[in-house]
Amino acid sequence: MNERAARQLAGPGNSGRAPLIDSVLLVGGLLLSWELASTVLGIEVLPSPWRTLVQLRHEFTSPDFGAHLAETSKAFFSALLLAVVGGIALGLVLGARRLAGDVMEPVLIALYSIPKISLYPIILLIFGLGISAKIAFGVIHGIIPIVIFTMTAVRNIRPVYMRCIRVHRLTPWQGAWHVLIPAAVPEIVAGLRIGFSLTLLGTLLGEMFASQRGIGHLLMLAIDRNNPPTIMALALMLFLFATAVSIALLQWDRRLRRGN
Amino acid sequence: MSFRYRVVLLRSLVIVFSIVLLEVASRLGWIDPVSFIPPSEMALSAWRLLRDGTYQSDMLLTLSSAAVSIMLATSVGFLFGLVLFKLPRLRRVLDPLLMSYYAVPIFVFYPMLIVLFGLNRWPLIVLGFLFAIVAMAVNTLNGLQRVPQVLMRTARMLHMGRTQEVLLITLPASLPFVFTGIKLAIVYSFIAIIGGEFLLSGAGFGYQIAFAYNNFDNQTMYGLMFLLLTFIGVINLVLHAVEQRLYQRRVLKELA
Amino acid sequence: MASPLTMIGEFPEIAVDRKAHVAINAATRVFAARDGRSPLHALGPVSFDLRQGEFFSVVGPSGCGKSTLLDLVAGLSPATEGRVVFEDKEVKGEVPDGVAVVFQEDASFPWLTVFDNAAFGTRRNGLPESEVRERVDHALAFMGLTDFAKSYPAQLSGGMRQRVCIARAMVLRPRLMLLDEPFGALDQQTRLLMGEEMLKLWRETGSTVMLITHSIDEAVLLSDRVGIMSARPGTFIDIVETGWSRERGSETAMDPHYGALQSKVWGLLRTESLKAMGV
Amino acid sequence: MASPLTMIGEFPEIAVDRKAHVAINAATRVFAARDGRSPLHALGPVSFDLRQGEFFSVVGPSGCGKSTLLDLVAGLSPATEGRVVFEDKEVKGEVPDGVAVVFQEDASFPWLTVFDNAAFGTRRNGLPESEVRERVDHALAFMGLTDFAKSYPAQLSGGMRQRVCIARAMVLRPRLMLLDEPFGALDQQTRLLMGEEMLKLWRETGSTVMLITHSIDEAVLLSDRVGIMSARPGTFIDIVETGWSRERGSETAMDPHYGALQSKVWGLLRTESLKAMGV
Amino acid sequence: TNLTVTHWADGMYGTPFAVAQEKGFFKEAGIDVTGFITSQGGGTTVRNALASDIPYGEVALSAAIAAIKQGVKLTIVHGGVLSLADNVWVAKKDSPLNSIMDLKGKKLGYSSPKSVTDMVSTIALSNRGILADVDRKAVGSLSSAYTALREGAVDVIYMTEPVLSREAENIKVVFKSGDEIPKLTQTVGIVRSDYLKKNPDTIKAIIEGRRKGVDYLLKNPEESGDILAKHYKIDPKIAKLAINDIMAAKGVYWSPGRLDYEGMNAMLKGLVLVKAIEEGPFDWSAIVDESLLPADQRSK
Ligand SMILES: Nc1ncnc2c1ncn2[C@@H]1O[C@H](COP(=O)(O)OP(=O)(O)OP(=O)(O)O)[C@@H](O)[C@H]1O
Ligand SMILES: Nc1ncnc2c1ncn2[C@@H]1O[C@H](COP(=O)(O)OP(=O)(O)OP(=O)(O)O)[C@@H](O)[C@H]1O
Ligand SMILES: O=[N+]([O-])[O-]
Ligand SMILES: [Mg+2]
Ligand SMILES: [Mg+2]
Repeated sequence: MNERAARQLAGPGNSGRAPLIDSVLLVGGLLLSWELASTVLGIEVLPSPWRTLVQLRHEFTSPDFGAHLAETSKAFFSALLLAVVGGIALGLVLGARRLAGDVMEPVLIALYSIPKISLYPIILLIFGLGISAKIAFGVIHGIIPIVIFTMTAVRNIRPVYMRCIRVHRLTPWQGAWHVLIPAAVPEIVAGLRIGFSLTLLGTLLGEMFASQRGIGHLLMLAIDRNNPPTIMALALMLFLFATAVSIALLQWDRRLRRGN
Repeated sequence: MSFRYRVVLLRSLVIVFSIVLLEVASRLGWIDPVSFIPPSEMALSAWRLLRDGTYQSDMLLTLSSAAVSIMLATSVGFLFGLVLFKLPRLRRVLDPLLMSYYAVPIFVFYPMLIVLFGLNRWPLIVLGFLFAIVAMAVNTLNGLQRVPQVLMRTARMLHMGRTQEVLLITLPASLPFVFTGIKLAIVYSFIAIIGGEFLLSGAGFGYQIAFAYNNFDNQTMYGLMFLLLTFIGVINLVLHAVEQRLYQRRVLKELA
Repeated sequence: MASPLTMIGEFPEIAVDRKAHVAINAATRVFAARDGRSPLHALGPVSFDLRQGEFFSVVGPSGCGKSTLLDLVAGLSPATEGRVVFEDKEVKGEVPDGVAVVFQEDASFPWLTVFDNAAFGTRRNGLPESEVRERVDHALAFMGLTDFAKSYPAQLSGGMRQRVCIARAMVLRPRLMLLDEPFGALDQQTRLLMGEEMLKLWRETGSTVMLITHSIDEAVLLSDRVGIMSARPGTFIDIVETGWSRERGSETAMDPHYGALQSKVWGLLRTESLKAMGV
Repeated sequence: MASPLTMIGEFPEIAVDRKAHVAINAATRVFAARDGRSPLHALGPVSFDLRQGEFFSVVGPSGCGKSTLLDLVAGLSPATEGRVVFEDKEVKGEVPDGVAVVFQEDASFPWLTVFDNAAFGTRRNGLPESEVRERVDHALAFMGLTDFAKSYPAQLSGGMRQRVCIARAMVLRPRLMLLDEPFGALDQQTRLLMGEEMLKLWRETGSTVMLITHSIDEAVLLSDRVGIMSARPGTFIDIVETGWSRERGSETAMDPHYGALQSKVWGLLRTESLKAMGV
Repeated sequence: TNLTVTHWADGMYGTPFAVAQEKGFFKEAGIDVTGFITSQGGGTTVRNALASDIPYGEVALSAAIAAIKQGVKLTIVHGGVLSLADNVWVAKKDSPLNSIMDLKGKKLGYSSPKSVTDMVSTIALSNRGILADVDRKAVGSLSSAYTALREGAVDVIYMTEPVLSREAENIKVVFKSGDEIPKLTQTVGIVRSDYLKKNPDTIKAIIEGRRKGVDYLLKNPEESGDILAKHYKIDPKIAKLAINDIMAAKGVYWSPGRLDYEGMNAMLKGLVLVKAIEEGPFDWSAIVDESLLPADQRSK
């Protein structure tokens, strides 16, 4: 039951490493279709990859871009820290307490499915208009998948490991450190993969609505001023960042699974 | 069995308790009454909005857009999942992208979608579609990967044709997972469409919430939120029930 | 082509003395190279006959090509070289009529009741519903599943699910039954009991049975002949006649001849298993 | 308390003639009622001794309480009534020093290399690293795993992983080894080969071994004595002495006495298995 | 500290603030202003303002009225922008439309229902008696409105400075809101009431600084254009054009502080007209505090 809940939020199973040539082909293909689309739709509607890169460089060198980026980074990493620490802690508790887990699981799934942005006004009313509202918004987007995955990970720890702990007469701390945590980590990392993306999404959405600073705000300004090159440049930057992290987490995940 | 009832009972208690707590907290003024109104008043306001039918057209607009985008996302997403299943090489390279996909707020492409589709509901529908399709594809893929090879061999033993095989074996065998995809597609479509209305559009459920917020109209804002939450809650309940039925036959042993 | 082959491969002493129901002639199977791996010679060349109405078992080390052999006979995959003839027609590309297969893995359909599972094959054949019902009822009764006709597979134990798959095969009234370790997941005692059911079925239907198994007991106890395969690429090292009467059962295990046969088969297999394990 | 019990339960003929290493005295295990289910009497009363240095196997139908018995002896769960004494000390609440357990499920840790898996127990014990290394190297060599010391379990086959778990137990230098169907997942031939490894280990270390198994062959082939359990609540119906010499191996399967012993054990088990299956 | 100004960076309301900060008028008045914040949507800006360190803001009057109606305790302390000089209705360059009367049977795009553009277009068309003949559509923010215009979904849309000056080449002005509705107060200065009671001097300083900004701006439009361009990060030419356009229009745009009750009532009536608020009496005296204004700016 719980494994299913987790899988609903999860990506595809770990399907092994792609050969470099495939990745190159993919990137090439994507660039080519982007270029084509931009030619067909018109460069003022969809800027070409080159134009986007130029714009990205331009954005990077504009004087207060650094401040916006710093603001978003601060909000995002705080949110990520809270979502990860809080999510794992909550997941551990719900995983260890079977009844609590069974009670809360559908509630968590229901919360996950709410269009959270429509509740943003409440967040603003509670947290005010500063960075804390963005952080809170990032957290509520990212924490639920992390909770669910961690809970599942703990529940799926094979009972035989518990018996091993006793056979080797480990103290509870030794047991947790040497057996329980390593056993649960791969699942938790899978949760982090989606938790990461959604936390970033939440933070940016928070900035798009009612904020004066940050990448989300720049995006909203670009939308308001109908500025596709900036939109594409910032979107590309976010996508590259998220993909890089996603690949890194995927590698970590594979390492943890030891070629499983 | 009694365990399951206890769980359901406890869950209801948790939910009721949270609502009562909110009610008491706002009635006693623990939470700022200008920003937050008691749940009972939200319900009352929701009821009034429904009765007066002020927002009927907005709700219908949101619903119809979501319906279109869900249909598109489930059908195209299924095909996409099928393609990924048939092409493991493609699947391997796309793997990291399928996750990072959700990190970019797709709403930012709204202006371009307007140019592409014109100033109507289509840009929003496409937003819903784009947000939902990957979830659908991933779960379809997941389901197809889980169809045991032996069932396919059984089909050949029984001299079944291609169509029969898909209809009578592949589909029922992967249905619980494909259904999970449909469920997520529904949820994600709503998230994107309501989010898009909230941030960008001039009509619909999400827009009206943002508008009420902007106009300090807390009664309307919370009334609309209440309606939205109730609506999403009901959808969730229905989907959960359907899913339980689908899974039930397969997991009876675990539950017994 | 009728094939009363009288000589088989490397083992002239096991010449066929009854009508061949299936004739396998110098069949091999090589899996093509893929993903940078070199081609894999999985089976053969193998030549032997399944006699009309016999109970034939195949034992051999893991990965020696037993399932590959079954696939060839069933027409589920093509021979790379050589040929397979079933009832005078060459088997090629598809499963011939009159052949039923029970796989090692649980192949029951979880979304259908036990009854519908058993009826699945015939329903596709356009048999009248009354005939279907009659056959299914009989098969379920035979397999001791009558009380579970309306249950779903998830409500049954692993052994019972395999019985459902056997019932599904039985309903087809096959003239040749191919069984790939149908009881692989069960413990030894339960396996032997299930083996008795198989014997009952074989006696009742008179069909030819080829059973692939990992268990020497099972092979020795149930079969007319036991084929022992070498490590990959699998070929038959020997084919041992048991000489049991048709009315055998698990009591047969108490026959002293049983222990001797077992020892013999194990002796033949021992080196091959060691090879396959790479010890 | 030393317990040279001389009479055991219902079977006076299997009186202990050597020093008892473990003495189980009228032990029962009842699982408390839970979730509206009534209490479950899983085992006993069981009384028997494990003799110093013997190889003792337990066979019995599924669910008869074999694993429950092992848990009692290992101190992994408490006896509801009766008592278990290991080396003159009552076993209570925790696993005594000198006892190692190998479980039916794969209990290797996928995040550790084969070497670190094997070293796991001793590292926790604060043994000096050089001593650990020496013991682990020896255990891995013994189990034929030296080449895989740096591999991770996921890169090994199921049988090899169980060997890792056995190596992990071995490194502890236990005086009592408890094995719960360690080869449950393997096919019969591989099981027998693994059984030979067990025998080698047993001979080399001189420890007492209790092996739980589903396989009659395995039990008969490997043990000094085979205990046959009834359906739940499990008690010993009989304990059969095999009389093998210490230098036995899988060739023993060719001994005619082997077949006879097997038939005897199977005869004893048959009715119980039928009961347990509810057939 | 930061001050809140609605449409900072994309509207002209912020010009006096930019000038005052640049010229050090705020410092002279005794307050250290380091920057300005804003947000989309009038109500959000009001909330922004009320949540800041100095809960002051120059915000849309419509939003201030909505907030007051919801029981938010705030006080109006000065007038902001008093005319619609920055607000025009435009068509595509090659459009045949030349005046408001040409709109008969055409499509007009305003931002969203109950908004100021909704109200302005309703009043203007009603005054001309052609409201029923024009097909009005909500087209969202300026960028999507502009897209709608280019795609031909509507014939005329609203446009505000400084975008108007930037796009002057590509469009054609059909009519100016200021010509149709001479007096309409767009923005006012507000303060959270409890803060005002405790810190009247701070607010006085802000008003003082802003006033100097307005005075300087009117005297030095060229230099002010450069200052605005620097703060808004736009082309100085465009900023100067925008300021000149506004100064060329009739009436007072940037109030030095004075409140224009006629324009405020016009706003109130308009909001009732588009059903943004309920009909009913509205007592300005309860929510306006003129005591902080320089003596010459108070109403008689
Ligand atoms: N489709 C395939 N492509 C490539 N190699 C294959 C394929 N199917 C099987 N093999 C290989 O062919 C060999 C024989 O496989 P087969 O399944 O016939 O063995 P088996 O005797 O049935 O083994 P087991 O006793 O484990 O079921 C194995 O080495 C296997 O890995
Ligand atoms: N923790 C428990 N709580 C309640 N009942 C239990 C528990 N553990 C085991 N049982 C029950 O006790 C009985 C004996 O279980 P046990 O695992 O000892 O059987 P077994 O002989 O090892 O079976 P198998 O051969 O299948 O491993 C079974 O009916 C089982 O369901
Ligand atoms: O709730 N979301 O807007 O994703
Ligand atoms: Mg096989
Ligand atoms: Mg057990």
